[in-house]
Amino acid sequence: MRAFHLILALAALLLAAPAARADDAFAQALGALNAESYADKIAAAEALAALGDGRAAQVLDALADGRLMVAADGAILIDQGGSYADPISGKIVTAQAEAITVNNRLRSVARAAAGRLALFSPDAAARKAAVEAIMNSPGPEAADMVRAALAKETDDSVKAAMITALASLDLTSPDPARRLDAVKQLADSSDPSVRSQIETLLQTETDTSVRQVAEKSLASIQFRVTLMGFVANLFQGLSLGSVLLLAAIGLAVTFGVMGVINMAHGEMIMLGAYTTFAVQQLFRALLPPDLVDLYLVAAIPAAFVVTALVGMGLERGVIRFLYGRPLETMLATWGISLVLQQVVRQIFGATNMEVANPAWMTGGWELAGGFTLTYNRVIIIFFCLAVLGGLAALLRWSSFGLHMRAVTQNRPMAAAMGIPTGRVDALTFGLGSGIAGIAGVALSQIGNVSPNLGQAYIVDSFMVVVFGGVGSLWGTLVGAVTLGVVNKFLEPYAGAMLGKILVLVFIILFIQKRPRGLFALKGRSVES
Amino acid sequence: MLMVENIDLYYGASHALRGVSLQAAKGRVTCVLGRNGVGKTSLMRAIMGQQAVRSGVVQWEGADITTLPAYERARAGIGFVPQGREIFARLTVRENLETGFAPLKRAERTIPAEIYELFPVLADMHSRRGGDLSGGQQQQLAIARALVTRPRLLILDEPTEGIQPSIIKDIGRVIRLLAENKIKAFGEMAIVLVEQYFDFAKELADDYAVMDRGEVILAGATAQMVEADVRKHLTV
Amino acid sequence: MHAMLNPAQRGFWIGFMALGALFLLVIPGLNLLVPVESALHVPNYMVTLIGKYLCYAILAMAMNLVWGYCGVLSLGHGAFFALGGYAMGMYMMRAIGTRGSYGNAELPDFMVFLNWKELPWFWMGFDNFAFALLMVMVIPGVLAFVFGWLAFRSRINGVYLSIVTQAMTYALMLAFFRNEMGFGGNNGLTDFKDILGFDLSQSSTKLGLYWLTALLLGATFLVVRFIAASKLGRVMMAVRDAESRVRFLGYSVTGVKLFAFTVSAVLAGIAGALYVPQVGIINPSEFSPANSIEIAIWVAVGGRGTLLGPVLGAFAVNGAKTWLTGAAPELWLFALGALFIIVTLALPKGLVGLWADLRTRMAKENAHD
Amino acid sequence: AEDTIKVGVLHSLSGTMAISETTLKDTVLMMVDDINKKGGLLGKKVEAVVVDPASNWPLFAEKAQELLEKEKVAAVFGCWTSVSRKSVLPVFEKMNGLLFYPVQYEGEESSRNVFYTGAAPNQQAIPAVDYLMSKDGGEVKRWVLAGTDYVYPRTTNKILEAYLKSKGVKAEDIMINYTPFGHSDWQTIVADIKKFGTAGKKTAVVSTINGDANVPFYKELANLGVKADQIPVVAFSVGEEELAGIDTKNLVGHLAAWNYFQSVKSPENDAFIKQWQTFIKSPKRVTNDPMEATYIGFKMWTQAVQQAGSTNVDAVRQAMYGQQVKNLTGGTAVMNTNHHLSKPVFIGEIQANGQLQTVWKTKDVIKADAWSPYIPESAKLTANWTYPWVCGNCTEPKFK
Amino acid sequence: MTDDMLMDEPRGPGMATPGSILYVDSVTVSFDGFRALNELSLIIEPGELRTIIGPNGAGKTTMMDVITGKTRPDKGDVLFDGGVDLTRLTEDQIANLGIGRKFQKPTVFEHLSVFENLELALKCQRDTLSTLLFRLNGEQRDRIDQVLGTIGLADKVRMLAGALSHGQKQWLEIGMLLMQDQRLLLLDEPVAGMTDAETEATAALILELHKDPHHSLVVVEHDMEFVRALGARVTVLHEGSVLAEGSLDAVQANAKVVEVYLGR
Ligand SMILES: Nc1ncnc2c1ncn2[C@@H]1O[C@H](COP(=O)(O)OP(=O)(O)OP(=O)(O)O)[C@@H](O)[C@H]1O
Ligand SMILES: Nc1ncnc2c1ncn2[C@@H]1O[C@H](COP(=O)(O)OP(=O)(O)OP(=O)(O)O)[C@@H](O)[C@H]1O
Ligand SMILES: NC(N)=O
Ligand SMILES: [Mg+2]
Ligand SMILES: [Mg+2]
Repeated sequence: MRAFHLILALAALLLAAPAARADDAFAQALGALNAESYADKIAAAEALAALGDGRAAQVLDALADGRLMVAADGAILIDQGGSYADPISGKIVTAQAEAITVNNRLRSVARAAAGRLALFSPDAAARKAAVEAIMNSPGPEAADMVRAALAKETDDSVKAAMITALASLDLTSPDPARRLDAVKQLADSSDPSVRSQIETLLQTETDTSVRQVAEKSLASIQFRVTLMGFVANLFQGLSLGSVLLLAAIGLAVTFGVMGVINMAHGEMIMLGAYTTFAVQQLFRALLPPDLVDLYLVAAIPAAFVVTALVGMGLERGVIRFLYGRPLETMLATWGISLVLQQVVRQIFGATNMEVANPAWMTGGWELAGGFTLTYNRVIIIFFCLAVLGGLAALLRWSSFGLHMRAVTQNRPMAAAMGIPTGRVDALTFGLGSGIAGIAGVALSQIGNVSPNLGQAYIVDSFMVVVFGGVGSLWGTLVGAVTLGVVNKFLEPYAGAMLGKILVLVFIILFIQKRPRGLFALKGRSVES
Repeated sequence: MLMVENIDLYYGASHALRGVSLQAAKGRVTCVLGRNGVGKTSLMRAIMGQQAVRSGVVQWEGADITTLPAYERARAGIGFVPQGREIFARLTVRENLETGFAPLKRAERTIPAEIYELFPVLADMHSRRGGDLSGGQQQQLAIARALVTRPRLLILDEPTEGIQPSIIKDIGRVIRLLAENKIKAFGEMAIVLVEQYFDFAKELADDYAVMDRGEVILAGATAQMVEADVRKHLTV
Repeated sequence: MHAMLNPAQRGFWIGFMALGALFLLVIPGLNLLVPVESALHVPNYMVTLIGKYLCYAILAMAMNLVWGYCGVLSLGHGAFFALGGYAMGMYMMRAIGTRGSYGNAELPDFMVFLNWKELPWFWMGFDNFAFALLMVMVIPGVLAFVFGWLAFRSRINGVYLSIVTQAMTYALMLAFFRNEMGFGGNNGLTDFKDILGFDLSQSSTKLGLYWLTALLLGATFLVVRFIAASKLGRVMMAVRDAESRVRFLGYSVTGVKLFAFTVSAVLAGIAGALYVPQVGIINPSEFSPANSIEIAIWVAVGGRGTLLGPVLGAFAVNGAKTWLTGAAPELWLFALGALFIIVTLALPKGLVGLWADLRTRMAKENAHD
Repeated sequence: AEDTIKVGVLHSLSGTMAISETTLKDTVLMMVDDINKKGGLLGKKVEAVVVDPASNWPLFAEKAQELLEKEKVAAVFGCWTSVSRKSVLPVFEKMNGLLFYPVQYEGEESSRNVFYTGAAPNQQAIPAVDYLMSKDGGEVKRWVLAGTDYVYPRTTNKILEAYLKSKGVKAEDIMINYTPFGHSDWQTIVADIKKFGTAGKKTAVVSTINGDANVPFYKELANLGVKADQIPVVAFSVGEEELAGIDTKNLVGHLAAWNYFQSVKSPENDAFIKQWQTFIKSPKRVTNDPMEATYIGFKMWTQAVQQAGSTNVDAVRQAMYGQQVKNLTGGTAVMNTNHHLSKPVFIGEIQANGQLQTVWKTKDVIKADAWSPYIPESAKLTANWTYPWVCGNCTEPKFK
Repeated sequence: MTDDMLMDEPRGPGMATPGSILYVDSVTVSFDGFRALNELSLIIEPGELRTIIGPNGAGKTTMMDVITGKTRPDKGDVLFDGGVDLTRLTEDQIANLGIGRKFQKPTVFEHLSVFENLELALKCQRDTLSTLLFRLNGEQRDRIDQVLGTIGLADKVRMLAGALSHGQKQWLEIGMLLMQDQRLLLLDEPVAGMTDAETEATAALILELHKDPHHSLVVVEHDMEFVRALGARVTVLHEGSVLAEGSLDAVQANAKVVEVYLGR
């Protein structure tokens, strides 16, 4: 019945009720939002929504987002990112204001209420979101509301969402016919929440025809959900693989090409991540807020340059004296890694640094089956392929690439051919380090930025390069992706811990079969 | 003109070259002879800059190159065929040859067709890895690779080792032609050749030097060489 | 017998005896007999500390046997150490009996509060000291043998071997982390009370353990020396140089490596078993790859492929760590990192190399006089 | 020298735990600085002896022994992880030292040589679950217990499981998940949590995920769109310091339970925050619960020393019992004879600025249970050390 | 099939003399499609000295790789001493059967001394335990001294093999072969990099070995004077199979051999 009133009120609104009266009621309901207890705030939010005032939607949104403020004089204002708007007049005002505190319950009530109001919004996306909001906390009148909205709906995708929503609400209807309809409607869904609703229904359903259809629908939903689960696993595997790959590419140069067992590789990644942080802070300090997100783009060359320079310094200062003594290099680079960690601790402190995802890397596409394709992971997959492709091209086709390989295979002979070995060594190590730095930029987007960052990746990186076959970029790629996918397919069954153990056992056994990695070079050339 | 004057070279405490001097003029083949372990390779490495000398001077085209790093010497026109081939094992044959572009100007970066005429097998095996080649094929590749740099001084340390007789004959002919500046792709050249095979050396050499125990014992023009004296130093 | 010793060998035995006397007699003596106020007194914590270093020294010698002589860089040697430690820890855990928090005679505390009802089969027998002692050697030995047999037979070598051993220790670390495994998860085994009835909190017990460790270090030294000086030692070095060439001479490279690896693992297990009662805890972090890398670093710092080097390296690196973490807690990583860099750049043969260099230099100067 | 009183600071300054522990080292230094400015203790200066156990458990034991035996410190402030505490425990018991342990932990321990100033499970976990089951908390019916695989989460979850079942939650409505330390790829688990939350019952996550793993966990939550009003996550190991390393814009509303929040207004807290930011020379540095626990522990120790008139461990221990220190959040913390504190409990929601805002708090302080009543074996035990009882883990006090 | 016509002696699977020391039948080895050995067949009789020549890349070294177990053939049989199938054995097992090899590129243990290199090659029990307990006896020491004299490195016994010159390493490797005292000796270009005098000495050494019927020898060389000095039967390999076989004179007269190998 309340819903019916609500619809009436909405209709009244559409008929343009006298403005002054509406203002009064609105202001009163608004003021009540600044109550002491959450219970009172919730009541106030519901009352505000019940007014059917078009202005209520943005107030409730602001409330849910924590942007609803109360000024020193008690006026309720909406924070619009720096400036305040008076929700009653819509005017911009200047004031000292404090946010109205919200808790999760109030937040979801406000969001659902805003959703109900937005059901009739002119914006189709907003209507669709509204359906979702209502479904997240369906009140008793939800079905009536959605039905009313459906009658007016013109957009097909919103319509579909509403029909699904209605159907799932109808599942609990006392009328078997409605339930039957609902169950039929939902057969095409691939939403796991629908699946569990039908499962719940089946536990209590007594009507045999409904049961039958429900079971069939369940099977078809189950199939699609499983399929999407498989796709999701695959994507997650690729994504994990791309992270492993990114962490390992730089090592594929310093270790794979140069043969330097570079224990400081992880620290190069870390330096890249810290450079990202520094660039972000610089952007935050110097640029207007809407440009800050570009920091990530600027961080890529910055991180490359910083880590490449550090790498070149290390090569000239330490590593070059150790060519042909790989194990000593390991020892020295281990020392370097300790020093670099401590340097960063001294400069930035031991705690995690906050690196924010730019807006365009936050969130994801909600696909069917409860599977979300997150932007940051998709971007990282493409980014890592681009880096790998670039590196492969450089190695294969540039004369620098040729010199790099010649120098590392036979340094004295390369010199006798006129190749400046010192410079090439420094540049190669710089390149590998620089790529590690770029990886740091990407990894800062999904993990933490702390002095220990590098340690988290070093074991995995070596594992990937060796598993793929030292010296083979292609092997590094396939190795990383294989390990990522294997891991992600094991994890649902074995759990994260056992999954990881199994992957390691897999590597150990695999190497028995191919003692020089996945893409091992064969023939005499390997021995010499 | 290459002038090595009075160089001393040590491996740690062992004295491998003792006051060695050697000259090699353009247009001539200078042959270094000597038994195993007398220091021939050490001398070549000293000229190339792969091994530092303790004292003495190495001069090339009038400039003192004693302390120049090896790659600068390569850029100054010295080409090197080392003993033991020293092929870049995991580069393809083509890439091995292309490492010879390093000292060249961009416009000159081509592989002279004459190289493939001399060593046809290299053309067949262009994309095979250098390390996969047979010993003799690698030796051919090593010579070819040095020629790609268009050297003005060519150092050959036992270049015929492991090569089949027919190609040895060809190599001999080519060395002659190179010294006489008769191959179009290459300019005037001084050639230093280390060789164990006496007949081959005698046939090719304009000048010769015989080493024993880190010293040059005999040297001069081949025309004036007393074969018996030389042979005496080549037997145990 | 003595008449046959050449001067170099005599030098060795004199040094060996002198070191033995230092560790077995002088240090305990200074601890027990010299009054606490005296400057010469060796305090208890120092004895514990040196005892710990002695365990590390055994471990380093074990590592040196495979890496230094045989060229097999195992980055998983910490695993054998840890397994030996766990075996000993399990004995001491069982020896707690009803003295645990929950007073359960059968089950260790961590099993009680995770609701385990009975002792898992692999804990059986560990209440018997002799059995535990056997396991201290057998478990690492068998693991090394099986793992090594698989790896060496497949001709996994170089970095591939290193990484696979690292994967092994890493996998073991994760496995021991799992509480379901029944080894106390992250906390590992701790709260030990006594060993063979000797109260672990007594200084005399600590001194006894210290003494035993010193003795076993001496024994390890002799074992490694015997192997290194044998023809097998030379074959091992040949394997290090040119593995495939050795095969053409008719030696089984797999057999040689397997021998070194297994012996080394057993020695590492013994070191671990001596270590645990002295530090009072064993947990999965002993399996961490970083720990294993550190073992290699002790060896490299001391001098790879030398007899004394690993011992020196273990003492030097751990001594530096002890000192610096107290003296410069915020800067010590700089110092330690710099130490590693400097040793590799300036002392390619490790600390032992430095000593040898000094000796030859002195010999030369004497010759000039 | 004789005119100083030494205290040991045993927190990792390098290695994996440095992220958390460095702050506590600085807190102790600040407290020492403070007391020296006020004239010292018993007329002597207090001197902090800082060592770095480097996140390495055997090194913890070594350093503890060094502090007690070589430096002869009067008390030690230190440790974070339970395993580090376990590793130093025999040393403190043998040498009769005093350790102040400032971190929330799993309980099931009461050593007469340790004072535990962080929360026991009943001061953090149980209230948090109670809150989520309440109307305000969203009447949660379905639970994910996600933790790092080590003893604190295991024990906490075990207690919670027993507790939830006692409240009528069915086994199928509890999902338990453990991950390794430093776990970084949360895609599968967060997706599973989302799926678990689609059953039509209100679902919440109780996170005992520790340390480094939290940043990627929360990033994944944000990116997969797990919103606090749908599936709230309540964490016991995530405080202001951890949040400072995470972009919290998309995490608003997720929860944490502690005994202290920086955002709680009180004169003591204002002063403390100011003192901290001045000491650390950064107006942006946050404060957190283990810092308060360190603060309370240090204050109590100084009070006990003053009361005892000596730093003698036995005397100080006796004086510690019943010792009171004003909480930074109001009210008073009391040291009980089970070596644990009575403290208030707060539940807060994460804000966009990285602070935690109280949404619920206990009316009174809660007394810590060293031995949990929800574990059958443990429920029988008591912890009580008042002279002349000698009892830490016995079923009843042993009068002598 | 190979050019059977050029063969001056019939051969084939049926003709395997049970007593042959080495029996190579239709062995094919290919690398990425390139056939390094193509249906190669070859028989060495006990006590025989055989020289093998052929163009660079003909497959001579590959053949030795197959015999010594370094390379597994794609197909074909390699039988030793009348019956042992070598294609199933590892390098060390083959060496222990009595097959020794000198590599084309001298390979010695660079970080061991000349003496130790020879000691390792010494004929004795090779299993791990015996090696651990091995003690050099006087006789064996004498043998080492004798070989040291033969290879002219007596003054370099204590030197690390890595510090030897190229030719000295060749000699050391020959010395190691002598120490092993195997039944079948495979020598890949033993005189490369030697002076004429040394080449003569090596030829004499090989002939000396050949005198002992216990030894069978296969020698690969490009030095025709050396081949002539050996005076043995010559097999010419070309593109992975036998092109011709016979006395040196016969082979040198073969037009095809002249074309692909000797040159004009
Ligand atoms: N790296 C080295 N370390 C120490 N000594 C060396 C080294 N290389 C060569 N020698 C020594 O220097 C001497 C000269 O060696 P070199 O290689 O120059 O001789 P060679 O005349 O080229 O001999 P071959 O004809 O055998 O090639 C030899 O006695 C050798 O032992
Ligand atoms: N791994 C490989 N990949 C590709 N080709 C190979 C490989 N190994 C050998 N070959 C080729 O097989 C052929 C036979 O080589 P082999 O070394 O047996 O020749 P050879 O007769 O010993 O020659 P030489 O007289 O030059 O030593 C050569 O053409 C070589 O390039
Ligand atoms: N005690 C803890 N949080 O490890
Ligand atoms: Mg030479
Ligand atoms: Mg060959």
